[in-house]
Amino acid sequence: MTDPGALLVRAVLLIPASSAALLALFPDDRATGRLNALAALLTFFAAAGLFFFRPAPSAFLIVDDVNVAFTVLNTFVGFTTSVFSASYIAHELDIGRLTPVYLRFYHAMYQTLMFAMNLALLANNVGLMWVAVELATLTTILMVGIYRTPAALEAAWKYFILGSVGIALALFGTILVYVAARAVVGEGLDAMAWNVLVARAGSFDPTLLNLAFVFLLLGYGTKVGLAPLHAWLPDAHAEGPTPISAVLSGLLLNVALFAVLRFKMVLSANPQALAPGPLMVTMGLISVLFAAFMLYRRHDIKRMFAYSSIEHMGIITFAFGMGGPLANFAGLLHMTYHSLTKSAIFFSVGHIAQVKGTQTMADIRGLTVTHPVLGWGLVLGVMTIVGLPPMGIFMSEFLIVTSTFARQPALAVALAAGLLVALGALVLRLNGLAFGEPRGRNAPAEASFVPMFAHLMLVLAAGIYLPAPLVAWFQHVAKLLG
Amino acid sequence: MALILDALVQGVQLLLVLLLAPLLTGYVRRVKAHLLRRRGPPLVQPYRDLLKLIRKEVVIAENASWVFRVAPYIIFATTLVAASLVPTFATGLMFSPAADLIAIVALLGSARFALALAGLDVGTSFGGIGSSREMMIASLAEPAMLMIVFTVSLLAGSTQLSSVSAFMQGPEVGLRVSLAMALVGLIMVAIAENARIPVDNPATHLELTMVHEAMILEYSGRHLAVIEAAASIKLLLYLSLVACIFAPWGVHTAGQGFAALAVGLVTYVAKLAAGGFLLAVFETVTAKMRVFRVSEFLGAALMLGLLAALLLFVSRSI
Amino acid sequence: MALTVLLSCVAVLLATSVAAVPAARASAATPLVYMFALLCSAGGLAAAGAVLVTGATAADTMDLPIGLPWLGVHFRLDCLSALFLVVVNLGSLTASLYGLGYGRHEPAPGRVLPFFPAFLAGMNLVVLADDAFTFLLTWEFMSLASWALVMAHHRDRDNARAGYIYLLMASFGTLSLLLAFGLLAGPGGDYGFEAIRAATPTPAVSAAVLTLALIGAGSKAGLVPLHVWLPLAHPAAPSHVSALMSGVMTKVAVYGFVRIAFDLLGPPAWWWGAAVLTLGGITAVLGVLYALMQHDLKRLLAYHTVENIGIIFIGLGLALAFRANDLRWAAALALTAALFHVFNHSVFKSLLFFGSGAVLTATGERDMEHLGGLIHRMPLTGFAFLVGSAAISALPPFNGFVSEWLTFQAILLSPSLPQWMLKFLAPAVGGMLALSAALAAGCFVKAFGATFLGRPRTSVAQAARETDAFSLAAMFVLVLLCLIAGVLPGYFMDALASVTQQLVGAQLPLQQDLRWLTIVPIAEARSSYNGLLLFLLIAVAAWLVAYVIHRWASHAIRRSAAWDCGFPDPSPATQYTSGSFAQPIRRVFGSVAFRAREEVQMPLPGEMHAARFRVQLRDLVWDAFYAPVESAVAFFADRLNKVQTWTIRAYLTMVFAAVVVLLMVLTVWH
Amino acid sequence: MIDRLAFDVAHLFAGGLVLVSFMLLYQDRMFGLLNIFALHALVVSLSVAWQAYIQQAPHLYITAAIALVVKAIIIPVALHRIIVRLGIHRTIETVVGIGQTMLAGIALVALSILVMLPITAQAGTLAREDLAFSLSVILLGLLMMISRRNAVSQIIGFMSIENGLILAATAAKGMPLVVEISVAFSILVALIVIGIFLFRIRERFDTVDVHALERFRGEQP
Repeated sequence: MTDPGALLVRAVLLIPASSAALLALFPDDRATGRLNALAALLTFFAAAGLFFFRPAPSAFLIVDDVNVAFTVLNTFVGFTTSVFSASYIAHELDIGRLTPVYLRFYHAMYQTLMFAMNLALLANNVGLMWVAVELATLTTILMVGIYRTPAALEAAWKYFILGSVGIALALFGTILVYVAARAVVGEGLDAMAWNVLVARAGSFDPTLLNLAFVFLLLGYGTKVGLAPLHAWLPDAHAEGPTPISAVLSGLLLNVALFAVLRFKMVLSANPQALAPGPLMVTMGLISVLFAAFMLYRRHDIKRMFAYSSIEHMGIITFAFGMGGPLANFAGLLHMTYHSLTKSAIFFSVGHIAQVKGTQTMADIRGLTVTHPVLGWGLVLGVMTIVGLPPMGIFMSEFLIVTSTFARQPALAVALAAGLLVALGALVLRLNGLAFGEPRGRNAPAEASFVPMFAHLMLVLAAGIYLPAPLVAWFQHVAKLLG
Repeated sequence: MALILDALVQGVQLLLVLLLAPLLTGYVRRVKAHLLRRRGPPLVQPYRDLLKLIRKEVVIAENASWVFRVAPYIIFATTLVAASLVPTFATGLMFSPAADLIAIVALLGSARFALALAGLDVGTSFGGIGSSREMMIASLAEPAMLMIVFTVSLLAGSTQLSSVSAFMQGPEVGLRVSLAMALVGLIMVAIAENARIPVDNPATHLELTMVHEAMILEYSGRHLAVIEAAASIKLLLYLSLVACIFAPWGVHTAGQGFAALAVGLVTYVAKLAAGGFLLAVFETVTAKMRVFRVSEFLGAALMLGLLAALLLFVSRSI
Repeated sequence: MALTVLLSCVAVLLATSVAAVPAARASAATPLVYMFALLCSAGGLAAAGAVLVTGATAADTMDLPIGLPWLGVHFRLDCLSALFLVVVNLGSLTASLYGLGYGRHEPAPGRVLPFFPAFLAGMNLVVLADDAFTFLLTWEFMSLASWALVMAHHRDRDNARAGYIYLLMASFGTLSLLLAFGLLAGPGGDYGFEAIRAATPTPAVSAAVLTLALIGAGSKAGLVPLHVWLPLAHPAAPSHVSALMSGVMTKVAVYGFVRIAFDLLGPPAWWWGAAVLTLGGITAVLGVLYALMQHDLKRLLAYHTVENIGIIFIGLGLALAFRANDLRWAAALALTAALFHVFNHSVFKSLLFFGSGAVLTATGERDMEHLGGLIHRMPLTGFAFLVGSAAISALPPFNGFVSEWLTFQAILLSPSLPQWMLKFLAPAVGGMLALSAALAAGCFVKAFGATFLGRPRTSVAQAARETDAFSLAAMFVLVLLCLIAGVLPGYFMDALASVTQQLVGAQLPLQQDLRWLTIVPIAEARSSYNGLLLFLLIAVAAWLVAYVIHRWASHAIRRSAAWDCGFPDPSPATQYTSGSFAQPIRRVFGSVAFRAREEVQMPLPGEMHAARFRVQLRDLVWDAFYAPVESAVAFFADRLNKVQTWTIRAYLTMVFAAVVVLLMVLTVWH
Repeated sequence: MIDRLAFDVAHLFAGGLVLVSFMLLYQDRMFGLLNIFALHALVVSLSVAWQAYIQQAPHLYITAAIALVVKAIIIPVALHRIIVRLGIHRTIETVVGIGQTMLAGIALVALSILVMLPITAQAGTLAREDLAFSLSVILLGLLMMISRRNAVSQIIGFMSIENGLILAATAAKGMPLVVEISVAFSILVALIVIGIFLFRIRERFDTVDVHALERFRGEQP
């Protein structure tokens, strides 16, 4: 056991798992928040180590260009969110929305979720990944319902039903992939290992692969929140604790999409299989347009940004559906930027909801006057999410639209229209939230804004300069994605 | 030598314009009076008026600003400069490269701008009426004028008046429908610009009719004199413009001798007489129209100009 | 070298804006920020001006390893960008100078100071960008910075709406430019301008690109019907920013169009010229008509920006048409006219906005119906505004006239075009140009008269005081420029020679060594103009007359009440207002252009209430293009919103349907 | 010879499962539904056991056992008691008539067979047939979920989907992790459904009719 990479991988998985158990038993309800952040920080360090030491792929775990960046991103956002959640949850405790027992439960679940997501990212085995995604779903279901208000329970119930059906479909797809692989690779774990699948997919039975991809797209697509499978997403974001909304939008959606991507690689490695592009493009475009119009009639601020997440997942799916080095690269970039930006937005939204005591946008006005830092943070976040420069999302959207327009003008125009409609809605609401005569109660915001601005600054920096190794990985992955 | 001659001609032209203008006004009034079976004032009456006004003291409203006091001189100067650039009895004037037809129109525009501002300066209702109507008229008269300029200069291949009149004397200009239209249009514009009947009546202070008079209502003494002089120069300018474009006969062109100059002078005065007479006749036989029908009148002029410009291509491709 | 200077100026500007974020509250922040901006734009002006005057043919380039990884950020400084950099930095210079004084009255400096330098930097960068990504990045950055400035006074509901529409239209424009560059770059995605120049697009592609560029750049420049945001946003910003947006940012948009249409896009087709020409003519006339209907001073100025953009595009359209027929010297003339007008408009429009800003600070009013008589209390501002008005009304001897005169000369060359459509179109557009010029004169008589002349209509106008020295300095710099560019146009035209050489491969004959500085664009016998001579003649004549009369006749003056034809009325309400001034013109044009309807309610005999007069104007452009979009979005939003309240079973049904449909697709596939 | 027999028996069980799914679809009384679901689970466990036998894969017996114990016994009983305790009325509210539902079900079966047909024999005929059957079981379960109005029948529909999955998983010869997956699934259903949700929901609403929950959907105008 001398390979440092293997150690790091174990660390990335075991730190959250063990700290989950620890936090479940930890008595002091104040320190748990900090402990939670600490655990997340350690996980992040371990994951960052993977940049430098890469273990050889085992039967169950793998670290390659595809997942290394996402793992680090995942642990990083996990850490910042835990910092945010520490102050957020403390406030929830003060106003008595949560009892200490539930708080303990919450932190345990948080770490479990981190464990599940890391596992899903690092899994080298389709079955294992499926189990991990399912576990992640379960934990989030529990957290969404944690306030136990009727609305929260209803949201969790909806999430549960739709999520489980999605899980079932994904499992069937996974089984089909195995059946396809078994005929070539032979029985056993190899027939479920990524590296093997991608390597040998050329000789799989195309029909099975197609069928499998349909189920996987729908199954994991439900988790991604693509319309028309999105229904659980807005309510889950709106009713759960804000840190969970941040993790949902910023990470869980990415993880699900990541699963879809893995399978897309397998498919695109097989010449006879149908090109998955058209399906993904269609679903992506539907999601973008649908979400864009849904944004206009929102009253609840968190639900609105949830819809914006649907829109962006649509954009990303669209990009990968278009394929080609440019679009794929852009899609990967967009995944990264979106998870950073959207979680930052949810951080600010969480603070806003706490200082204003409401999530109804009609009661929130003139934030830049009453809470300059918070207000301008929100402005910056929204400007980023609608794709205005110099923030990173502009770069990815630039690449997606231009590269599409050269090949499929009609699609690009439709996408651009969707982007514009969404921008219209978000900026319209932003005008009301951040500007104008202040309205509603304004308690001073005591929480720390470091995580929010850290994310935004990262996106800003990435919009101007991308580190070379990241580019190299993404370009390699883009090639694999075909 | 040539330079001196040019300077001389230019100077003569300047003085001529300055001196003839009031005479022309007086002449037109006189003819009109005769047509109405009145004796009418003597020809030199305008000069007398000017001198009398110049000697009088000026009465200015309390809240008149410097604009009000400067405007008359600006108006006079711009009009005079414009007039001195229109070939009267000789082309190829020294200063003619300074401004072509378009620039001359624009110069008159500057004069009007100053006049309209002066009308607004005191802040009386009448001044406002005058200015706003003047600008409305101008907003149609100027484009009409420019379309005519287009027609002529598209034909002559130049906006330089000397070249234009030279071309008009030349053989290749035949009888053209465009030119006829341009002429009619130019006359209509001239009528409007000089506040003559039927657009405006230079001899009344009735609110319904007055445009030009309303603007200068507050003026008195030397200011009024300068403005009146500018008005008469403007009239002269338009007549000589018509003459130099559409009746360029006998105009002295550069390089001809003094005899030609004399001929030019004589023919020029003759043209003025004829023009003035026609104007007087026209004014006596037509009635003043409502202010808001002026737009139709000038709209017609604009259409004529545009048609003339377009018909050029049809009649013969250039 | 020059490029290095420019970029370092930009860097300083950006640093300033970052530094201004925390420092904005401090009282010293305002002068410091504007001072830095002033110095940077001075540096930029010097550098760009040097390039332009020397007419350096070898473009100066620089690459930075940021932005798109495999592309990097490319900057390039050629004659075209140098020209526009001169415009940009001149505007920035005067605006910063003005800001030194005007900024002191800013209620919320925290919302202006950080964004002002960023805005300047953005405009500089757009002009310098040498690849599609950098261009669009900086382009949108510029929009974003100006949006923030528009939102500076956000408590006013109209401003918030203005900012919203502005950002929406800006993004719309950027998206269409995005698509244009997408077409130019091709699926390979080589976004460098070098590669784009090298490529030869098919006619269909280049037509599409031109249309998209026209939409994208036009929406920023304010071409009708994409202008709606402009008269809302420009007045909403602080006045020196309005000056920048109107005078300079629209020019950056023009630059974008010129760069694409003349430089990147290869040889044009003749109908491009026709299209641009028509758009320009319509824009010019509609812009000035809209302006005439306004009584908000700054909005009036904004609409005049629309008009002047139209004039500029007329010149560009002619240049395209001539170039398409390979009449290079004619194209050079038209292009010179357009670019010279770009410069001129930036000068006098900034001047006018500064004037309106001075009025705003002195009275707190933008509505001309509440002003009047200011020339007595603000004589210097009044004088500056008067010069600006004369210049924008294209009156000799000021600069506005020269560029319009050149445009007319270019139009007069249209017979040499082979296409009949252009033959007919050009004179018609000439008529429109003349109409807009005449209407502009009327409009500025109204604006100046209602604001500065007559008697004060309100107590605030009564109590106005002359503005501060910095603002006046900024204004008088521009006044001088208006005059100099008017009387010595030759030098300016020669400065444009290198640009026309670069874009259409020809240039006008050198002007500055002609006799008496006359300008002769084509030939002596054809047309010539000498602003200097005219100016001197007018001055001398006026002075002479005045002197003679005062010397030998009378110079006595008596002040007394106004005569007003015998029945003067002391109430200032009896003066002509801007609305009543415009009434005759509204009667003539309004019924067509705005469906103008006037309602008069006269009290019957014995009724005590006052008579009422109401005018209804409808913005047909909005009704035709924007209202439908608005309602369509609302329609879809409402319809789709029902999905939010479905039952879980319904959602499951959707999932089920998706599964079944996809499976069917699969079966069909085989 | 043994292969032939093995094939037929497996085929028999799979087909039987589809048949029972139809019975579930047909059933409109609560307790009947529970009993038939128990039968459904029984058939699954038998088929899994048979697969374990013919594949000589002993670990599959665990799966079979789980299916038998949890789904054929515990859950039906639990649900039975819940129904009694909550007084949920005994007839099931259907959205569309039973008849149409059955027709739709037949169409679904046809569709799933159509989809599976083009699979090459390379993947193994047994797998193909079983996949076709399990796909139809899954689709039928989905159909049941959307054509019933109350939570219990929706859960049962979901569990029948799960049975179909287990059928597929075991049919895929030598698939690893089948046991783990089935365990995970049983946990999913058992723990979440009965444990937390019904408990909480009773605490909140006194009924598990989905309608009651839908009062609280967000963004009500």
